[in-house]
Amino acid sequence: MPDQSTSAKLAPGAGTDPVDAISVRDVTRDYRRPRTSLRHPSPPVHALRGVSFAVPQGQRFGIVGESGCGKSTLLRILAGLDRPTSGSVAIDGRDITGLRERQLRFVRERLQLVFQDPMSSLDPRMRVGDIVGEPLVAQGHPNRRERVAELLEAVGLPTDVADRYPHQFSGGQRQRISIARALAPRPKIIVADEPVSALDVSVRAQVLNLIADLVDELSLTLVFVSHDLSVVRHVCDRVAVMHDGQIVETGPTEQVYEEPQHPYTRRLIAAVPTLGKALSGVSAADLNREYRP
Amino acid sequence: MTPVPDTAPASAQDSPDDVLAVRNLEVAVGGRKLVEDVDFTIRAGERVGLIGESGSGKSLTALSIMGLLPEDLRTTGSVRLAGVDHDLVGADETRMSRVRGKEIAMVFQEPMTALNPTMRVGRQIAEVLLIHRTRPDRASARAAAVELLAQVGLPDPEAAAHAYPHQFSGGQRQRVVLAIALANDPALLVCDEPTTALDVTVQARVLDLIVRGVEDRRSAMLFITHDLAVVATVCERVMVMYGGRVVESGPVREVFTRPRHRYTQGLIGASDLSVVDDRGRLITIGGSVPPAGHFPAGCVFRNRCDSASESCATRPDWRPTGPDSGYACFHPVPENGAHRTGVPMNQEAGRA
Amino acid sequence: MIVRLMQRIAILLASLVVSSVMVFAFMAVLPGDPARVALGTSASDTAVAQLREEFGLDRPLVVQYFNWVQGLLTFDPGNSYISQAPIGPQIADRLLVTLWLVVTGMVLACILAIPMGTLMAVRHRRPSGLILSALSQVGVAVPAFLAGILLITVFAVGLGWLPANGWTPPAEDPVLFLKQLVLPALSLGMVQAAMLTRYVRSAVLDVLREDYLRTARAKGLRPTQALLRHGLRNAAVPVVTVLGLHLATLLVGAVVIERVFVIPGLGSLLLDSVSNRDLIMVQDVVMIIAMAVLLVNFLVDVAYLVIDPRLRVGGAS
Amino acid sequence: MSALDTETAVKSAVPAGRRRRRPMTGGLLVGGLIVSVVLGMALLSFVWTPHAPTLVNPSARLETPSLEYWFGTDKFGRDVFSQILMGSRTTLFVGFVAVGVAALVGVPLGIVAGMGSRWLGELLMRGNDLLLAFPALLLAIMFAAVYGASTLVAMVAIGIASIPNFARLIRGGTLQVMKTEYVIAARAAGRGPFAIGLRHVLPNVSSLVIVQASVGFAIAVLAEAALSFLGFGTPPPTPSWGRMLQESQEMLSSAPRLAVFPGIAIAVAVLGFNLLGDGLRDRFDPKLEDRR
Repeated sequence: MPDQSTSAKLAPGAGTDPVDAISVRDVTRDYRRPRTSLRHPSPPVHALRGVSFAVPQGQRFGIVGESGCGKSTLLRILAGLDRPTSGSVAIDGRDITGLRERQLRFVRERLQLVFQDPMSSLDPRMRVGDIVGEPLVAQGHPNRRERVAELLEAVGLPTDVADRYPHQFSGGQRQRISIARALAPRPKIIVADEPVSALDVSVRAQVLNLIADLVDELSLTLVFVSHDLSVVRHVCDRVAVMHDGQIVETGPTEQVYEEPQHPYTRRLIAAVPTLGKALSGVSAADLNREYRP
Repeated sequence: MTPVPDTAPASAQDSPDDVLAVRNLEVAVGGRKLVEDVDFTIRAGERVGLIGESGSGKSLTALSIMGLLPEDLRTTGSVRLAGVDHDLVGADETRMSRVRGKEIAMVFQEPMTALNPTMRVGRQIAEVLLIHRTRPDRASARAAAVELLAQVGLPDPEAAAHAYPHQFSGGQRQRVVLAIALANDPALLVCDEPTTALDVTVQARVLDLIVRGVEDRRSAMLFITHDLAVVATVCERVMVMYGGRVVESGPVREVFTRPRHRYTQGLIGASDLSVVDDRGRLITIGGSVPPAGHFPAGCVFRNRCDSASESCATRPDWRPTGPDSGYACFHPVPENGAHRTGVPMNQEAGRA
Repeated sequence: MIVRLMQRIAILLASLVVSSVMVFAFMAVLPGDPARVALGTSASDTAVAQLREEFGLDRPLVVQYFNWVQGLLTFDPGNSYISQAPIGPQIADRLLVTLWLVVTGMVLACILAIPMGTLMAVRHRRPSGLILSALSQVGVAVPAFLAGILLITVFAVGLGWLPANGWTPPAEDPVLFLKQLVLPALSLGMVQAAMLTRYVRSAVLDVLREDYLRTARAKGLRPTQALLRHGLRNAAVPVVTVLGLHLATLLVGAVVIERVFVIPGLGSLLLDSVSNRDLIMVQDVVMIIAMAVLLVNFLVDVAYLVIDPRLRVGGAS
Repeated sequence: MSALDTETAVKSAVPAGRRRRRPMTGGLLVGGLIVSVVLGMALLSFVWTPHAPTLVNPSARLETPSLEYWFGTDKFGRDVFSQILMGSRTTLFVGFVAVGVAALVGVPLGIVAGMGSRWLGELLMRGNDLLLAFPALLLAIMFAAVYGASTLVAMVAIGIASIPNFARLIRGGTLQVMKTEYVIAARAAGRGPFAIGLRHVLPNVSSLVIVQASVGFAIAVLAEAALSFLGFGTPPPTPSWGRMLQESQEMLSSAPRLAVFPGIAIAVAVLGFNLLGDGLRDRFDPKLEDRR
């Protein structure tokens, strides 16, 4: 298996950086399935199988993979919303794996999430101001109103939207609200789960620009999960390709795209249709054929 | 629902090659127009893309051609299909049912729910052959179903025919839906975002199967998607829809390299993530897509368009630039200025 | 499939055990001594003590519970405190009467409700559908005993076509049996049909919105054909659930209907036992009804396995 | 575009600000009207009835409807209209308490079962299903056998028997809410389960609670009528629609109208609550629609 070669590269830290923002060491996560046979228990589903990587402070780290590759599970574990079956995860050098909910408070302050679905990520019964301010309430922040106004402005929304309800906004605007909420507790790490997949093409670029600007201005560390390779290529410095619960390849974005090493990565990149490829005569049959350099 | 008499000049249509002729198609709900003035022709074996964002009316167009719109939506205009002696708009269910599945077939977006969960896959395919009596009996229909499953590349088609939909993945289910659609060698295959719900590698496979399927049968295809790259890969000709209207159409290469409508130009710019300005920012279109039925009067794009002027408050006429191409814009992208926004194809192609 | 079936059986058994404990415990905590209650306040202490011993009421509760369960399992639940007559045969006779009522009512309800509900769903936007829908709303609002009273007023008192009450076993006089069955079964069935119609309507409406029904039409099936071939089996799942749940309502409805039509069924037995303070009988009848409901729920679960292939192959999808 | 997207397209054709408010349907209007009338009758009975409802008047037995006795009198000479007015009070009272008991227990139960671990949820729901084996009438008869018949016993029994309806529905709603990303966001923001239950789950299932309360009211009215009819509900002399029906039964051949008035009262009240419930269900967010 080619992941042996990559896992060596993946070994986190090596002590050179001060502290990695995120460090994941040999994480596995198994799920039990309901029994279907009387004699044997069902084999567990291995959602993650020995995943290791590290994200230094300030990096834009992309995770690419198709549905069922384990990226959602990984993300939940990073955010302290799920526990690995084995292995460890450290945020800013602090191990979060055996911690109780109360002890996870520093994660809740330092790491925030942005979600895919602009419809389901905002509570329809809450006003925008309360949504954006929710992390502040949870952390007992004073001066909530000013902070909310500041945040709305930062994501390019007029401050008077605080009194409105989510259904009054378009998908792109909702995603801005979602980003404002994530920034509320002044996190140092943003984990974005397919943040532009549900958006119209004409709006997608706006949101991508906004994310890039904020990451720059606030010197955030970004973990960007997507199935869309071109989006990750635009956003990220470094990328990890996930397949079947494992990271099959990782490296600087351009390098992975220009010279993919793992056969899966090659197939993935070959399968992505682009305007340029199409106009130079690449057909559907070509996309389906495995990439051969 | 009364079919509007065909007003377009007869010379512009009805050439023997035409498989589908859509004229003045309009879809409305409660007096609000969701699709307006859609006019196009598809010739035998031709693959035409219909591209648009949410609320553009692209799916409504497809469903109105199939006659499958919800009851509260009203369709007017004319949709003629070669070999069918009546207009599809306003045709009753009995007449439409003879056309659907035989002359026109459709592949839907959501493969997970498109198949009956309580019926074996083989029977669902055989059914479409038996309804239209293209196979004489159950046994031969069943054999044909297995053959179709083999054609869409399902391993062990015999076993697949005997399985239920939930035993398949999304991509496999979409192949079953495709098998159903292709079963009677339709003259026209309508695909409504057939790969949007699928993973990239699976998408490549399904797209390949769709193209091969229609090529083998010399079927024409209307392919609806929001993905410019997919349409460019699969289709020969493309129509760009926005706000319920076709704003530009033409051969794929022409439209994507030398767009004339400002919306097309913006869309190509915004979807190309390899082009950034000197500050590293992507090209964007301002504002957001209005909800269906709430686009501005006049030019539907004028509230987001940098070039908009007062004249845009009236509706721009269609300006033909060729037999199948044209645009509707008062301030088109100048023909020689297109290189700034068109796709830098050499660069991009080289990379892939 | 087998695992699912075993799970269901285990749940059924557990439910039976828990519910029997509940019924027993409830009856055991009641204020006062059942023997005293049965004999009346004027009875002598020795008579009470004798009765207590006879029925094992002096033994520990756990022993009493197991004796009771054993009685139920061996179909020999002992004798009534009051009449001293054996309980088993009484319950069996009465149960048969009630089953006639309930099953006839249910069959009537299904015959009426399934086509009506489907029609209502298909025509839900047209006047005919709306009228049917309004009618069913009214039907739901009429309690079964009121329907019974109305039927008696019209067909027995007014027109004199059918007897107002009474019960004759079918073996004795089949014609009279049927005549006497019509009105009570109709009052149960009609009300049930009204409720069921609404569930069938909503289940069919849900199915009509499903993508696969659109696929079926895209294949060239007319809307009615598509519904019949692809819709009904899928709509059956929620309807079967409701059928199961409503059997409990129907059993209880029968209690009231038996009172209206003076029918010697399980309901009458229960009501009589309550007024006679024959608590052991009450306990047994309640348990029989609860068992019947649990058993039906179990059968509903099994019916799912037959209807829905997704449940048969565990874990997949 | 799936059917759902088409629907969204159609829905989004409605102006954005009004998207949530749909026009009043006929059912909702009629239901609301009937419920208000029943409520009005009950309130009225506190201050005014044409006659003392329990007054036995041997000189005015079985009077036909007249200006004096709008609905006539029963075999004891009591005024039927006054009894119907008073009966609405009993009916509403029983409904309120029964639905209150059911909601107070069922809603938290449903939320806990939906938010807790799968194991806990399954266990609670199994216990819940067990309650289904004891319908309201059976419970009430059991209670009455032990404690004697009373309004309280009827209310509590109906309430307990209605718990499963609430719990099941609310659990379904809760499971849906818990799957949404805004709940995950709240967890990531450091919100505890209690805050999530209170701030996110409860508001989002509240429409379900209201709908079920309305439907539960109808069930309670029916059950109370049946119990009183059997003599296990409100004991005499407090007027009750169900008992009025029972008393009318022996007079069916001579005075069928005695059955007609309470019968209509019951049916109309139940119809009102059902229409209200269904109307509200259609009006509220269709995403959390009742999944029976």
